Amino acid sequence: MSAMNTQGRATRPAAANDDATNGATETFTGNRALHLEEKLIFEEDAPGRSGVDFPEPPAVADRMGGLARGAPVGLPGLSEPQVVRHYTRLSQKNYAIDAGLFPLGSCTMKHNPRLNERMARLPGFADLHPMQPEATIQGALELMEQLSHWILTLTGMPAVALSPGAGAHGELTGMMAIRAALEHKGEAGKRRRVLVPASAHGTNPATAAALGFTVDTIDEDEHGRVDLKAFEAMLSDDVAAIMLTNPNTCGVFEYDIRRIADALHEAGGYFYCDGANFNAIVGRVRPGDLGVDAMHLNLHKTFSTPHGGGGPGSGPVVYSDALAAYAPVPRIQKNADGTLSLIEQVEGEAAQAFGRVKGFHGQMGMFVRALTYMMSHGADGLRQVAEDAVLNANYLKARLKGEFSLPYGDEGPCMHEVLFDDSFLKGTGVSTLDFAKAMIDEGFHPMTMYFPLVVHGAMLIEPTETETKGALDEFADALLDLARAAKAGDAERFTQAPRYAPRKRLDETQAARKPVLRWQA
Amino acid sequence: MSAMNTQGRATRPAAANDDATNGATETFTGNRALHLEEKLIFEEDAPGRSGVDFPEPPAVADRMGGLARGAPVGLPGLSEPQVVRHYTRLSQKNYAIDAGLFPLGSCTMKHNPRLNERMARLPGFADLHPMQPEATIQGALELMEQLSHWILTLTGMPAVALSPGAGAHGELTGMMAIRAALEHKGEAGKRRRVLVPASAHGTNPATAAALGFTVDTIDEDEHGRVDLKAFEAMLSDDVAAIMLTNPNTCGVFEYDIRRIADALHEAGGYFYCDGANFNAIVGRVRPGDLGVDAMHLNLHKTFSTPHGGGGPGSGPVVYSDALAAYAPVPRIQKNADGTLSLIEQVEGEAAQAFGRVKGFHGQMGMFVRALTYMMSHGADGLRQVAEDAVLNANYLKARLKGEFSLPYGDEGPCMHEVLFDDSFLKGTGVSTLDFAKAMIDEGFHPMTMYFPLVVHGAMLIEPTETETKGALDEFADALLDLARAAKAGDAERFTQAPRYAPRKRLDETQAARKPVLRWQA
Amino acid sequence: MRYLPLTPQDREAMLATIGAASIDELFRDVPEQARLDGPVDLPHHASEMAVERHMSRLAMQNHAAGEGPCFLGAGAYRHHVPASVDYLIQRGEFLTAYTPYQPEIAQGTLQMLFEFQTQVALLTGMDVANASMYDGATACAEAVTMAARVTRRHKAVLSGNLHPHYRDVTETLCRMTDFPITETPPHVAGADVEALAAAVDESVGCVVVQYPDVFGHIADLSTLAETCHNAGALLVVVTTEAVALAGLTPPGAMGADIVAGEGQSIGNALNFGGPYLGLFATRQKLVRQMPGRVCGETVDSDGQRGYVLTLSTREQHIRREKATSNICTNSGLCALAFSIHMSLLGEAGLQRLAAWNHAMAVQTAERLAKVPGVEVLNPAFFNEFALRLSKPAAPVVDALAEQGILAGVPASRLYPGQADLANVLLVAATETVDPEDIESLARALAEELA
Amino acid sequence: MRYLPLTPQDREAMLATIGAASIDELFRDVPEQARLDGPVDLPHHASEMAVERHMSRLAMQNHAAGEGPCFLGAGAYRHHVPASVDYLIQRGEFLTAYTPYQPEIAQGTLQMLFEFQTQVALLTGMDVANASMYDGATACAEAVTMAARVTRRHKAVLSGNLHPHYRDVTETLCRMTDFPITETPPHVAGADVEALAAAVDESVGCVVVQYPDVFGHIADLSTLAETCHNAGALLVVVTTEAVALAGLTPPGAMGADIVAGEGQSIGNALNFGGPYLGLFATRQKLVRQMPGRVCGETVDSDGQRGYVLTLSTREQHIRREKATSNICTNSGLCALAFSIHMSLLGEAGLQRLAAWNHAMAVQTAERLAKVPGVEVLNPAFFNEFALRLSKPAAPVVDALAEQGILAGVPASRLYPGQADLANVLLVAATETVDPEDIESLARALAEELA
Ligand SMILES: Cc1ncc(COP(=O)(O)O)c(C=O)c1O
Ligand SMILES: Cc1ncc(COP(=O)(O)O)c(C=O)c1O
Repeated sequence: MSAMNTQGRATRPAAANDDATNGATETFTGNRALHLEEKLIFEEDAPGRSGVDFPEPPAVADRMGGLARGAPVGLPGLSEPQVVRHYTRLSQKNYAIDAGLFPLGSCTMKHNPRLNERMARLPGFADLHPMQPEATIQGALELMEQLSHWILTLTGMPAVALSPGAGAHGELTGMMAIRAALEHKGEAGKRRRVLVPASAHGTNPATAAALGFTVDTIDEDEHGRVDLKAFEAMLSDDVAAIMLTNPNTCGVFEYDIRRIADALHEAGGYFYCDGANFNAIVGRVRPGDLGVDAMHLNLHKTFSTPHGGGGPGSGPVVYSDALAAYAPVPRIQKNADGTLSLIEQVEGEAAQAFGRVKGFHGQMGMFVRALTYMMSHGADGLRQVAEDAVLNANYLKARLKGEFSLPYGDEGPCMHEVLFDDSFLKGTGVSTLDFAKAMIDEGFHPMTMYFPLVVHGAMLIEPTETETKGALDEFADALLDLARAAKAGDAERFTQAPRYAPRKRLDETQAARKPVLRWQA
Repeated sequence: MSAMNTQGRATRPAAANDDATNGATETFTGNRALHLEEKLIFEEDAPGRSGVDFPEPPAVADRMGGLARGAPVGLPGLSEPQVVRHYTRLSQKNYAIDAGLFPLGSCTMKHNPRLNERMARLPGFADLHPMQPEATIQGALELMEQLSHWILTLTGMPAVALSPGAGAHGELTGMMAIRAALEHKGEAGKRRRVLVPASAHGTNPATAAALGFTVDTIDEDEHGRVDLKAFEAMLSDDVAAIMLTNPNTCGVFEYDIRRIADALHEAGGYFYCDGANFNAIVGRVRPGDLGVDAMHLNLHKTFSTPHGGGGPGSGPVVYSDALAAYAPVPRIQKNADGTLSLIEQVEGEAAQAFGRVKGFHGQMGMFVRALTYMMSHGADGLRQVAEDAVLNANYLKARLKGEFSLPYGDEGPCMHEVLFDDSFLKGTGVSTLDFAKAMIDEGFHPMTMYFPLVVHGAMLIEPTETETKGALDEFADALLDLARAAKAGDAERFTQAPRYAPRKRLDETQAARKPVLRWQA
Repeated sequence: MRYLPLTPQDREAMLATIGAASIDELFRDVPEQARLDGPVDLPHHASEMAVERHMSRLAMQNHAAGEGPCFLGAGAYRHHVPASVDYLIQRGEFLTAYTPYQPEIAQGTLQMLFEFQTQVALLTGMDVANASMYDGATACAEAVTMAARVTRRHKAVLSGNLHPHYRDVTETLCRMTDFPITETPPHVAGADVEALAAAVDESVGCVVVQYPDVFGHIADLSTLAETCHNAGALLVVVTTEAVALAGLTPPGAMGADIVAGEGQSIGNALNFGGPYLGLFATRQKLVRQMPGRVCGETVDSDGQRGYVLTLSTREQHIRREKATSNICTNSGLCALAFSIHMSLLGEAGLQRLAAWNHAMAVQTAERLAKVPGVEVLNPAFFNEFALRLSKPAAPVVDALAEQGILAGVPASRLYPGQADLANVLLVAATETVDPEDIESLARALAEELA
Repeated sequence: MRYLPLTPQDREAMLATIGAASIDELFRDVPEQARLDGPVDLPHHASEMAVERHMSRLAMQNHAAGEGPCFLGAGAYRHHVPASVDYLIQRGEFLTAYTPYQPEIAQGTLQMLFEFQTQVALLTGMDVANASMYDGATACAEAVTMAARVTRRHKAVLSGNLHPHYRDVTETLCRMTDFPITETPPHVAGADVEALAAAVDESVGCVVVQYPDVFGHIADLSTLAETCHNAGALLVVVTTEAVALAGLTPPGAMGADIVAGEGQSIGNALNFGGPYLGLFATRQKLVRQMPGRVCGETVDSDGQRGYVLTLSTREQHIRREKATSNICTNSGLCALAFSIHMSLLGEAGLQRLAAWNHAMAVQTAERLAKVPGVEVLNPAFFNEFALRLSKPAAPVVDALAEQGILAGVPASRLYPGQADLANVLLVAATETVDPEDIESLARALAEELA
């Protein structure tokens, strides 16, 4: 036992030395060269130590009215060098786009340009308080105006609300507008059903439910698309909306989309489009031409703002004329003198119906990054983005389909992602999960697993347009090798995977059964 | 063979798949989860591709007089995502202070604060041209003035030249001043010998030789210090200078330093002090009180400017009154009106003797970082730096000396670093090199090996003040375990090391025998 | 185009492998009338230098808060963030990772979240916290719907001193779900604890109170908590300034059931209002009703400690329409910045940060109280307080902005049309304020009010 | 103190383990009269915020080159550096590593150096390059001493059109080592190739010529090279603007034996003159006389390709007084920045960068030639040229600086006291210059010269 472990907490397993790869060789420290173990920050405490210096604060008479904190917060004391090392080591346990292929279907893990980061850190953006007087924020408002213009032009829609915090929040904001419109028409009580394909992302039904709608599932046809017949049969005057993803999460374009929209509108419903996959069509297809009433964009997918290990994102929503009045505040207004104003309160009926969905004015930091990205690509480059994203996915499909199984056959092209199921693994003793973990050993982030729910053991692969042909070939070669190995009966390569990662397979069941959600002294 | 390898170059060894740790398990790609193989950038070429966009340049009539480049340069074409990934992956193959203990003796691998980096990037410093008019650079000159003041106060010396590019360059600059002074006295022809202890860093004799001096080696005594008797015996009127490191590279303070200085001055020589180890005494001892005539500081050691994988550094030289006139240009002058001027030409005799050692005005970027560091610590903090550096080294000495061998016994304290030799490994079949490589597996950067040359199989350990007691304990525990393992006969743990690094032991002999110093298509 | 690695030759070769004659063929499922045959009407691609120029020009049209004295608060606070925070969050392994769905190669993000959750729980005085929400306002709205799930009562009572943006966001969501809301009127003279207590009855699912409130008032919430609990309601405490919780008795110690807060002020820049960091903490026993992601401890197959996302049966990707919330992407990187800043501060640093904030606010209040035409309204406060001026606050603020002084947030910006608040100015002072700033503000204010 | 992790308790415990009563005891070898008993007379430690304020104030007293039109060159060039360069070089694994002495855990730095050496060799048209020197000026001085080692002749002939800083640095070193130097006079009307050729005889070890030279002149060096080689001398070609070598016939193609240059202008900021990047390239057969570190390819014990520092028997740490140079620390991180920028540019980008530079310089020259009182002196140039003004250049430059225009470098700054150069102004134009900048300069110059 190393000294490092002598102060081990109850949470630290006793067998810290069993760490070595393949169990073959151990090290004393549990480290393996550049793979460095790291304790919890709370286990590095020395009271009184701090990584931030302050002079003695000026003495003042306490005006906290007896509410000054009595007990310590309980934070550990560390110096700056320790903190930098702690987070450096933690970061080294992560996979990232910067390091390699991250083909997580539906998540669009494309290259995040560093120019975006630099621009977002200009003091004129980063050091701007949201409640500064209007005269001091004209550049910020102008940026929001320009971003709106790019979004509206790309989507072919008449109105946009920038404020939602991410995609799911955009869904909420879009569906709120639909609800507000129904209220305005006096139909809110009647139209309680929202139709959602079975392949939809979980946020779609969750959003509809959060607004009190009933969720009705539409089945998909034998091509992974909405079954038009089934859909039409579900329409009636209690339908508020459909929430349809396009391209959908099976990676194909809903070619009946216009007919769906028409039938829905005919029936008095609204068309919410989940725009998470807009990256497949940006610059080539405008949702405004497809009959969409509301759609969110994930700036952190299509427009390259970083995912950051789980956010922050940004989910602007575009609206059709039918819904534009129900967009939330704030909005931007161009004044007669050329200056811009931030409208934080809307007058009239629409304002009654709908207010604010987020504090302040939205994810400004993400707006700067997204506009930087848009301008860098331009109209021509964004079109190329869609084309290359689709080309890369179809290329992988072509390379892999010999060994992998396409749940809906190979009739037409996919869009930006390709969906396989696990039937090619039948009888091998290897599951989709096992297969994913073996990919980790090969140096790849696994694809999206078990989503969408409509196929068994789904593997959804989205390479994005920022991967080279060489990288795709290496990936395809490795995946074909794995598929052959599984079929050849080398199940151990999968069930024992990952072997080389910072941790072997983690026990999710134990985590959920008796949740330990925080460190305890 | 993976597809990645099919375009392998002659330089790529055939056995790319023999990569797996312990030979136990292989992956198809040669990657091992987060350990990702990376080709040479030249092997990723696609003609025409670029990671930098330019619009079409304006058409002009070529004025290059027939010298326009005829042939391509030969660079590979990559997109930005590839370049970011390439360097990210390369970086992941490096050990660094940010990640762990880096106890490279004499190199002072201390924490590099990020505040330094931020300050150096302020546009008022980073985007300043060295030949701008004086009125536009007053802040920069003021910063150099302030840095000079800190340096002079900390060293107790009357003059400083900021311009040298690193420590060795500072040595050159200091020794040039000595030569210039000798010339001025008419003694340059006579005084050709420079005395250098055997333990000195290689730059010391190399510097003296570069200036045409003869290098005479002074032996060390049984404590790792200059043998005073031997030294005195070497003094005569042909001695130009001594170059003495203090604290020296055996990690001890030259307690006879005043007597050495006096005897030397008596004999008409100058005292050059190698200040690479100033971090051990900063704030507690002023070289000006020790009889020093010239000394360089390594801002990249004592004052935390980053080593950057081999530079850039910065090596200001301080001078005694005897040498101050021989400092190189540029210098800074305070004008009557309070403004500052850059003096790039010095009048008179001294100017004749000595000019410029570097283009422009020195390593401004490092000056900003070093002053940021100095001000952050202040007089009190810098003193604490020296104390903690010495304390940490002595603590390691105390923890390790039971199993390791101290070449000069255990009579007194060491300073900021502790020196062991390899006698504790005698008969184990384990060399200092093997031992170092086994440390790599344990997650540490090895200490300095085989330097200084005065002890056999030297191991010079410098923890620096920015390590915690916990980190030192973990390090000591691991080293004790290794020492015991070596003595217990587990030679394989050493001779096969490193096992877990991105590469197994590299063949330096082959590299030197038939040098391949660049990629060839 | 610098971000696109495929060459024309690559594209050709790939189409050949696919067996498609052209790219257009791959888009054949798009209805013909919706296929654009050329680029849309927007500028074409631009070099990095050109984009940088454009953005810099826009940025320069703003007055950055750090260019002069800044006393703005009202839910967003200007604190000093150590340089290492921004360096570390930009490491590609954090910045360009996704939600940690593959825990074996996401231990960095996961351990960080586990530490973050612990820090939030400690700061708020609660048992557990989630891995973040979008911002304080949305966290507040989620707290109200969570309280409804827990108590099975839909009615919420909102304090009139709750930040109006938080109130609006919560009301919007509640209105959409037909949850009734009761609101007390804004009370600028002090915390409105009594009014809230008076509104509690057996139909109420939760009471939402801000601490410190939007006017900077602070009050002991223990009695209110008791009242709530006696009536079977939950107490939701909202905080818009996380640093305040370092200096004040935490909500958890006063009986809060849910704390929803804004974490921007630790580790995060002002960013004109976003991205920010929703904090969400609650009691252990309510954890399965909590919205959002949560990281938990477990072991790997070698028995080594490790971390995973857990309790995901609450979440949309598993539970779909039965999820506790529709949230997916949250504020991961802002949480990282918060967590690093907290780690740097540590107990000692955080206490001093709090002490500095209070001290500067007290000095500001004392100095401004001496300005004719200024009345400080707060009996007690932490780093923010309300003034009543002798004139409407908004024009005064505009006038001072022209002199480069950001004097505060006029209450009229938050409560438009509310005549009794027209002269009220909200002033915040953090550790970034120095004596000269205070003096400049006091002088300029005196002149403007004269 | 934020950077110091030891606590008082740690220190006590450690002293106890050591067996020392106090810290002072550990300093007992210091002569008593040299022991300071308290801190020196300097300010005490300061918070990050305080230091940042101090530094920002100093920075603000400078006029950053990017704040207005900038036409400065003369050895330092303002180019646009892509954002990813600075991001990548700040990764701790690069920034906070040492010289790669342990190659198994330094493959990142080593592979980068191998690639850098290749890039430099390609750009200069030479066989091999080293891993960098301090800067162009010191690289030039090292080239001269290397030539002396190779030819065993100590005499060097320096071009009068060699950047005076380079000349001074070289002369200083040569004077100190008693190497004789011959110098041709500065020749502002064109390259001084003939004068140099005339100075070559059998006593000469090397000729040093700059290309483009300090006045921006370019000339074919092939004949000069032949003259040198016929006399047994080496031709050392110096370049202060690496971008120029992308647009021009490289020195290696014209017979250069050593190329010593400044690499700042690719990947590195102006930084008020440092740190910069000394480039050093030579012929394969001279490699063992080359100064500085070199990285070479090898294999590991599994046969995998890898990289190590090699040929270290040339270096001080092995050869001590017999080393080819005393250099140790070089410009590693600047080399990384250079290498990343080169990788981003690639062949196509670099060609375009060069084309832009030449185009903007031509446009600038054409426009300025129309200004009364301005004469363009260069028959040929790349991105920098010399003007003769109707007035002394230095006061003109000062006057324009007051209007925010950095017009160029007056030759008098480099050749003080040289009357015939007093009216000469060196003007550089890179891709960062735009038509408005040119117009501003032309107008202001016209006014000033009127
Ligand atoms: C199809 C789809 N819809 C919605 C979302 C939710 O977006 P966000 O995570 O930005 O809230 C996602 C995210 O994964 C998605 O893939
Ligand atoms: C004792 C000593 N002197 C001189 C030097 C040379 O300094 P630099 O590498 O800065 O040139 C070093 C560097 O390792 C050293 O340790």
